[in-house]
Amino acid sequence: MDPKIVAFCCNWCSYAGADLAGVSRMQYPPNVRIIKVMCSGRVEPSFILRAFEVGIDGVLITGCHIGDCHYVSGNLRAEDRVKMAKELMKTLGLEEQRLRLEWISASEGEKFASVIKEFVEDLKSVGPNPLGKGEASCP
Amino acid sequence: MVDDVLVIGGGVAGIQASIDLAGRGLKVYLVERFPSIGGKMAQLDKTFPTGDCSICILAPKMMECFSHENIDVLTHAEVKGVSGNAGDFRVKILKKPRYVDEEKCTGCGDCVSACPYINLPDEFDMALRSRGNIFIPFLQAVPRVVMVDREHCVKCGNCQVICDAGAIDLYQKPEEIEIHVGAIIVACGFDSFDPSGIKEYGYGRYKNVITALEYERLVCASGPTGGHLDRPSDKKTPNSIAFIQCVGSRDVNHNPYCSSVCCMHATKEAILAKEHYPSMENYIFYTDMRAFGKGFQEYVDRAKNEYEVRYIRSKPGEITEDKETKNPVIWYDDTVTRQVKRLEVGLVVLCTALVPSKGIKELADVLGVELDKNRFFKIADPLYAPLDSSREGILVCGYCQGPKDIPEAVTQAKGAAARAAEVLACLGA
Amino acid sequence: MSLENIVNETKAYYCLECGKCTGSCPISRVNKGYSPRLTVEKALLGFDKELLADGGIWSCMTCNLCKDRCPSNVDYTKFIRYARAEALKTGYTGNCTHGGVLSSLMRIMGNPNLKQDRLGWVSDNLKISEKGDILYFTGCLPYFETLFKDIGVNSLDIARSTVKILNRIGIKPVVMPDERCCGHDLFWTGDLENFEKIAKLNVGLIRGTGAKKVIFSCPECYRTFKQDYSEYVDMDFELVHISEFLAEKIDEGKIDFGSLEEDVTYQDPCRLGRHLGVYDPPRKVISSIQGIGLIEMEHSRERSICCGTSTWTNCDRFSEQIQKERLKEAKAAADTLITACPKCQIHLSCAMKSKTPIDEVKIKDFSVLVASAMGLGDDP
Amino acid sequence: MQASKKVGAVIVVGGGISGIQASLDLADSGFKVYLLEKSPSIGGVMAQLDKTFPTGDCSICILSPKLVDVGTHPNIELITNADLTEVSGNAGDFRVKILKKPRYVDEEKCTGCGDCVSACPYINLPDEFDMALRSRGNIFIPFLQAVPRVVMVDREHCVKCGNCQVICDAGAIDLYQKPEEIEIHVGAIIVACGFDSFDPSGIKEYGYGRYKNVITALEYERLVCASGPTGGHLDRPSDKKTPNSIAFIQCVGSRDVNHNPYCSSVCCTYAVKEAIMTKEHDPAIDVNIFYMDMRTHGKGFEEYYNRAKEEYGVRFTRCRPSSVEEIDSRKMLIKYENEDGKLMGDEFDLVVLSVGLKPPKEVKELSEKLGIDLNRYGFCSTSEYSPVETSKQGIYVCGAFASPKDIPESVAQASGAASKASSLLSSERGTLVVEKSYPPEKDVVGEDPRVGVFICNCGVNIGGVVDIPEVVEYAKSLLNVAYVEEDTYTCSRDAQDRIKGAIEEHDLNRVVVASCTPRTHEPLFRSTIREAGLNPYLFEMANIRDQCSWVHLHEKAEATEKTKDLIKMIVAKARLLEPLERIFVEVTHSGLVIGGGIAGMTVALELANQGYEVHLIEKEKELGGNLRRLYYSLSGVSPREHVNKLIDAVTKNSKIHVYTGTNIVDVGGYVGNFIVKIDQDGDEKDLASGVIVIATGGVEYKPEEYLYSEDDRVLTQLELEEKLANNELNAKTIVMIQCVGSRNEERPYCSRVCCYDAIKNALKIKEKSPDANVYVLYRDIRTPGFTEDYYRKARDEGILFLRYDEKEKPEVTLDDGILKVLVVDRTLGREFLIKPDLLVLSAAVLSHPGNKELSEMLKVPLREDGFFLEAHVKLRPIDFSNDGIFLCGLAHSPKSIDETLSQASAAASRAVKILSKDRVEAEGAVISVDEILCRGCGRCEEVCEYNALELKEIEPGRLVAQVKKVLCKGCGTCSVACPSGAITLKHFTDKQIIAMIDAMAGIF
Repeated sequence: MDPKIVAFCCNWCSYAGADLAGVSRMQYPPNVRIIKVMCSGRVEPSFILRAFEVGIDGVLITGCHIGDCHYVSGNLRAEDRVKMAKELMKTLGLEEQRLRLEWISASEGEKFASVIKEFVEDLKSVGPNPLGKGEASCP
Repeated sequence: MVDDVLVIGGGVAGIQASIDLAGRGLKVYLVERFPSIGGKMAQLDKTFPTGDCSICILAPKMMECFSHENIDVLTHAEVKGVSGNAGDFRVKILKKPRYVDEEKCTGCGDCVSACPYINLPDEFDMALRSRGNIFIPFLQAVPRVVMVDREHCVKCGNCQVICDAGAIDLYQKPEEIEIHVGAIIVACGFDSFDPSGIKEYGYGRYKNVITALEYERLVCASGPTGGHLDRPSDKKTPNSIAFIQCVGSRDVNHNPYCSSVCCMHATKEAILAKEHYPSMENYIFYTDMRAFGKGFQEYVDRAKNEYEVRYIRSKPGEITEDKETKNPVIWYDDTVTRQVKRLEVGLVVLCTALVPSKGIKELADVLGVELDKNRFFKIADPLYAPLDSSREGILVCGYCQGPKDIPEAVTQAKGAAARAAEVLACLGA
Repeated sequence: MSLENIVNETKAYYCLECGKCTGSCPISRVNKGYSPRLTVEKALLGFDKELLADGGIWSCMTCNLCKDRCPSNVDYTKFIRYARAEALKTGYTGNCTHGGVLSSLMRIMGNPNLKQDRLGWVSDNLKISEKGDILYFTGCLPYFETLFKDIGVNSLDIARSTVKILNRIGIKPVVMPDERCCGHDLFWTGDLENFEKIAKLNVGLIRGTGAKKVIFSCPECYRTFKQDYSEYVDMDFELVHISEFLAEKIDEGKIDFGSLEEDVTYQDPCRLGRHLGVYDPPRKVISSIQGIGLIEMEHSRERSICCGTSTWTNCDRFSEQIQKERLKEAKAAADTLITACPKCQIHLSCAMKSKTPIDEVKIKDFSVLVASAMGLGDDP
Repeated sequence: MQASKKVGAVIVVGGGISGIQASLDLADSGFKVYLLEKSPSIGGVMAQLDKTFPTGDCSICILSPKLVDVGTHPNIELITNADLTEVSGNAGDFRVKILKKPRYVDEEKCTGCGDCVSACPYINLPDEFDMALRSRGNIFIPFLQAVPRVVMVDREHCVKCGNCQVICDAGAIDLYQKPEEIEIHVGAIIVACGFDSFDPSGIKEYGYGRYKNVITALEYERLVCASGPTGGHLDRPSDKKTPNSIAFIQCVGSRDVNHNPYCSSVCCTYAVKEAIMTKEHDPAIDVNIFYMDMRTHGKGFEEYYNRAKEEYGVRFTRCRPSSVEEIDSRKMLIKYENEDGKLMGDEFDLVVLSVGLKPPKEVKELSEKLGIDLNRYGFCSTSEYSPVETSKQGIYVCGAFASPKDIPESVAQASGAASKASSLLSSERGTLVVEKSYPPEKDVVGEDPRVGVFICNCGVNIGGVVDIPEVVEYAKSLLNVAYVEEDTYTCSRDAQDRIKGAIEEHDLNRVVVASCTPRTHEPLFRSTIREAGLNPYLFEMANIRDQCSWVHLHEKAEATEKTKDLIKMIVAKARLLEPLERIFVEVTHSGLVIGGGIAGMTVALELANQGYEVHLIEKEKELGGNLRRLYYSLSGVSPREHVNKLIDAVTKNSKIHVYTGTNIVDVGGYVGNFIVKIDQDGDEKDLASGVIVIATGGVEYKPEEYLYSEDDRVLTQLELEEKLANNELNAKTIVMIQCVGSRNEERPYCSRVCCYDAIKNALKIKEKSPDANVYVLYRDIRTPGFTEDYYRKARDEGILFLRYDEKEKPEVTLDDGILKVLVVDRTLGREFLIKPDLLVLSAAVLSHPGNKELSEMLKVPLREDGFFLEAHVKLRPIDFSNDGIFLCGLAHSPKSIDETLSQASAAASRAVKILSKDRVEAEGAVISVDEILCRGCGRCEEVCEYNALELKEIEPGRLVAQVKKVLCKGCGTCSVACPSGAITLKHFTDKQIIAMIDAMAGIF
């Protein structure tokens, strides 16, 4: 079963990078669904856990390079939160590679494509989300 | 078949029943646990709704009862056994030693002032003052005979020396006697519920939180403060009092029944407090204002309008204390304005429930009668035999068979007396 | 369960509207908009929709103050729990704190095919075993450590201290590698479906270790096992809180708690105190430490005030006011406050970070206090 | 002589970064702008750069938002692929004739989908944008992010095979399109036609054009650029292999009397940048820069140069290579004379020539048409004190066409020119601009969501991959979806009308468009649904082209499934969308300038000229600042005189309220509504202003080294100038030491003005006493641009320049009264002892000590060296991230007088952009704080970079976070930091995002 990936892309850099990959017709696997957020600093640890809870195999968070953040320090906050999320995942027994944080600028379309390809391969080797098709009942 | 009657409990009901029976020419034995008759009514300051001084209207009856030739008053005594059945009961009575010869003691009280150890809590005054090892139960005690608290008495002998009548005998022995009666009337009254179990109200932790009965003693002229409302913490007169109803009553965790008298009692005390101290602010926290007796509602209306007593429909959640002023602070949900409020007052009076007196279970077993689920005496039939217990020949009246106020208790006492006479008459025929 | 059944189940119809519950409720005292009495009133008069949509039902701390004091014995706490389950079905929830990461974690732990790796904190000098009579249930401590170390609370110290104490008295407790959250918050926010899964999972795991007695350091786990699991799964092992276990040991004379020169005061956790009636064992253990001064707060034992927030929902300005009030009361008693529940420690420590002037109180967990008094040191 | 009736419009010639910035400033200040660009797309040379220095930002990332702004601005009319033919009239009323060269494509119809480009069979023409490193077809898009995004036909080579016409559904291609002449009527002209880079083939010895592996710096940029011909792989032209050693040769065509004697100012720093990019790409590559003087004088450039040396290991060799030869067609041999005079020959795989800047080739006729003078180098002639004014009134200049400069200076000059034009035409402000009006908004609160889904085929781009009909059926099955429509081009004009119709007909209260990227098309669709009476925030886009069909061309089934998922996720979010009200803030129409030096006074005058009240605050007792101590300037006019002229203009101007001897006590409020509390010797006053401009200037460093305070024969340059002015100089031998206190550990920056002052004073000394011996001990002589002439003049006058190494500083000793200076001359490598009568130290320029306190009050950041930190080094040099506060002059960093003046008028222009409006609109999707849930823990305040959140004590002992919606930028970081969930970021709430995650996982 193909791994399913949800990607949180920041509007100013990585979302534009993804667009550029499209404009340049760089092909990458269709496993990813992109959710646009204004800044990587907007991604809550609960979004990451919710994704795994409902059976998604991989979470990708992309933001501007350090120092490039449109909101100055949003990406630094994202780093702290991903660090915490990884600690929780480690205790939960979820493989750490299921969560990735990448800095992708608006002109790095190719990097975006290669990150997706790499991530899909990683997830294939790690296997499907052990939590299976989540049946969480309440929001 | 014997015409004599045993009356257990020397409160107002017991006294009234004895007087009525004696009036009919019947021989009455009146057994009272406490060294004096008078019961709880003696401890009250005033009675509602008239506001008469309680002891004033009780003392004459006590004297009449004590001095009646047909009535043998056995104080400081307990019923130990009953055998036989209606018309022919054999009753064992244990007369516990007073260590004072009732005959000789004139009640002059010299011995009381001679006793050097004044550090025991005075039961009558709800431990608001202390008494010596030898003491008179209360001023108007009947019989007006002192009693020695042998347990704490160190036998220094001062009282013996002082007593001209030579009435004090520290080695007096208990005496068991047996009497033969045709009918028994039980009127052993009630006790006041101990609210320390309700931790949230802080009784026992905060000095200025007292029970209704303690309040009675405080404001009673013969009480520990000579009638001055001096609150326990700093002996000053508070400028506001809050009476809290249903403490332990209408509460399934304590006593599910309604004690019937507290609402009126609080209103009475509030009015009297206003009379004594015109600037006093009085609050009554109630759930339902139960002024159902004759003249009661008007009494409550007067309290509201003339005496500015403020009635708050709420049962407080918690009482804390202001550390400096020691003023109790009441946290309550005013169910009319639907707001949680805080009220600081000088004194809090907990109108506690009135519960069956201690030892009622043992007495019931001795008498072979049953108790109801609230541990009052079970009555045979509320409509047709409201005064008969579950055993023929034994009658119950007053608070010990269910909550009621004084007029009802007296009415039932007279009823019980008549019923006893009727029983004897039927058996006799 | 419709609101009508809830009223019957909890005997809410006995309510005399005397107001004693609202008068006692710490939330109502600060939050004018919340009143247990009016909530029951709405249920009685059939305002179902309005009640289920009212966010207030998620502010209740389920601390049992009102339930214990209600003259008509209305079980308001159970009433709230049922109301929340019903509200959840119609799509209403409370305001989840921390972005809802906690409830997400718990639901994940309800998933049978999860394989956790949660024993990272067990260093070499902590002796635990796979099988055995005595089992120590650690609940969510590893996750709390990750989430709350930034406010200076190391929840795993509780686990380490507890194991050290047990080791000291010769016990190598079983600590399960894949133990799940006890599901307390799922139960109390009405997610019974996931709660049932977690209950069965946990009991199955415990049975697998052959444990006869399960020791809890967290009162919420203790109460959940003791009172809420039985409806879903039966258990053939004893349940005991660490304070009770140590108190027994004092009677058997088996334990010496060393000494500690410090004045402390004790916060009764609602679940341990009012819910389970365990007041004395913790006090007994604490006061058996030589040199320690245990001073009671104004509100303690049955009158103890809750730490302000429950089930990670509606942690708002009112909870903060309650917490600050509680810290002031603790400060008046002593400089150190002993908590016996990881959540009390977290919530009160967080309140201390408030920007408004606050009473500085050292907050220390019960097991950590005992371990340090016994000189078991704080090396991990 | 002013024209009778002024016109409230301006034409900007040249669509590079300067032209773009000038157009945006003017269009936002109430003027109609015509932006004329000769090539098919605006963007200029900056669009061709990969990265920019000194931050290493990706150039197109920071440029394309500005391109989109210009492309969608209602008051800017873009005229591309057109030339200016004739200009008549004068200041305030010009008539300009323009020849629109044919594109052979109808700009209205073309959607830039690019189908025609792939259909054209002839792909063999050199792509100009990619410096001919790749080839393009006859029909092409200039570059990926081109604005306007319209194709162009290279009619010359086109064989009219018709493939493109067939494929183009929009029918936009018209191969017989005719050129068209139009005439426009404007009040002012701004010339920003940029520069051409020097063609090095003329320098035969470097072999450009002969050897494949000798390329220019701009070609190198395209090579390393990710969207370039090699996709960012550094493949050298000859064998497409990655070189493992590269040489950069500086001053190719600059500082060379045979080509261009001036210094092109930017090549040193861009060489360092390209070296760093290479090292970041692959640290193993050996990079060597051959230079004469490392002129990294701009803000942050010296630290950038040091990092290249120390961190990246770039090698720097001081010499000018004599020749470049290719040996056995693999290696390039560079011959040069090293410092010790030995002839060296190093081999490299690639040689990059740092070519200089020269005026554009057609500038000759352009200047004649405009009637403006050029200077001797063919650049536009300007003066030191009016850097943006040309010789003709009403025509202004900015950018590299005025003089070679880098991007931040060009941007500043562009705003400066805009400000001059705005002053000229301030009476006509707002006359020709159009303000879009919309119908009243429908109230949708409480209604059940009724979502309209519009799915785009984008011609073949989406439809060719995704099975659109299947997706349409699927969309219809989704909960709350009331209407689904499929279009070939949802972004086309007619599709907008269909959307508005559908909203009416089906009473839709949410709209979802599944098409391309919201980054370019969201504003368009939002204004469409606003025209149908829907709040613009009830709209979301699903990116099913750039992030789906285009990237899964060969996986049609998966792409279709993915499209369904993406639409399902966006509909899940749409259900929870709420209407957001747009926040407007009233503007106080007055400005406040801090600092009464030349910068502050210039800003004050420009604002006053445009009719605004100005409060000018000066700490000292009188105005003038540092320039009062400067008597001479190399361009002739004395700074002192110019400052005095400014002082009396300021004092006479009724609109300028001067407060001397005054300190700022406190600053409150926000953009449009600042309240500044000032203290004028004792009495405090509150001043209201819409904007604040910081012009606090700098101070001279009092040297601790070289016995400065121990001997009165040791002076600083300013003290020397004072002596020269009062003719008190009677010294025979004078030694000057450069870089005193600059470019060291403590102050790693270059103070920029000391080389200029040293040469000026040295020339003045020679003028007063020709036989004096003047020695200048220097590390690098930094006289960028045309000031290079004075450096040559100084050498001409016999002033001796000795270069010392940073590690072997000159030693100044005093034995029995004789001052001795011992220096090791790097060129000869020998010690040199001089006994000067006078020792002059070129002391550093320090930031003003008051900056620290001021920065705290204004809540704007400082760099460690105390100069202010602007919003963006490159494109927003005089702005801060907080709106309404601007910066100019030495407070920004050490700079020359003309740069200060450009920045000053630029600050004025940015200020007018706000002051010219009655209301300033703020971002709608901002945060809201639930005051019940907020516990006042302050964690949000800590993470907010814009001070949009502040803890307020609304009741005693109770703090609550309150948001100033105007300042909130909507990043949402605080809502994650908030533990109690009190903060919601509108339009990106937790519930909305969780709903998208659940939708993706098929939960509901």
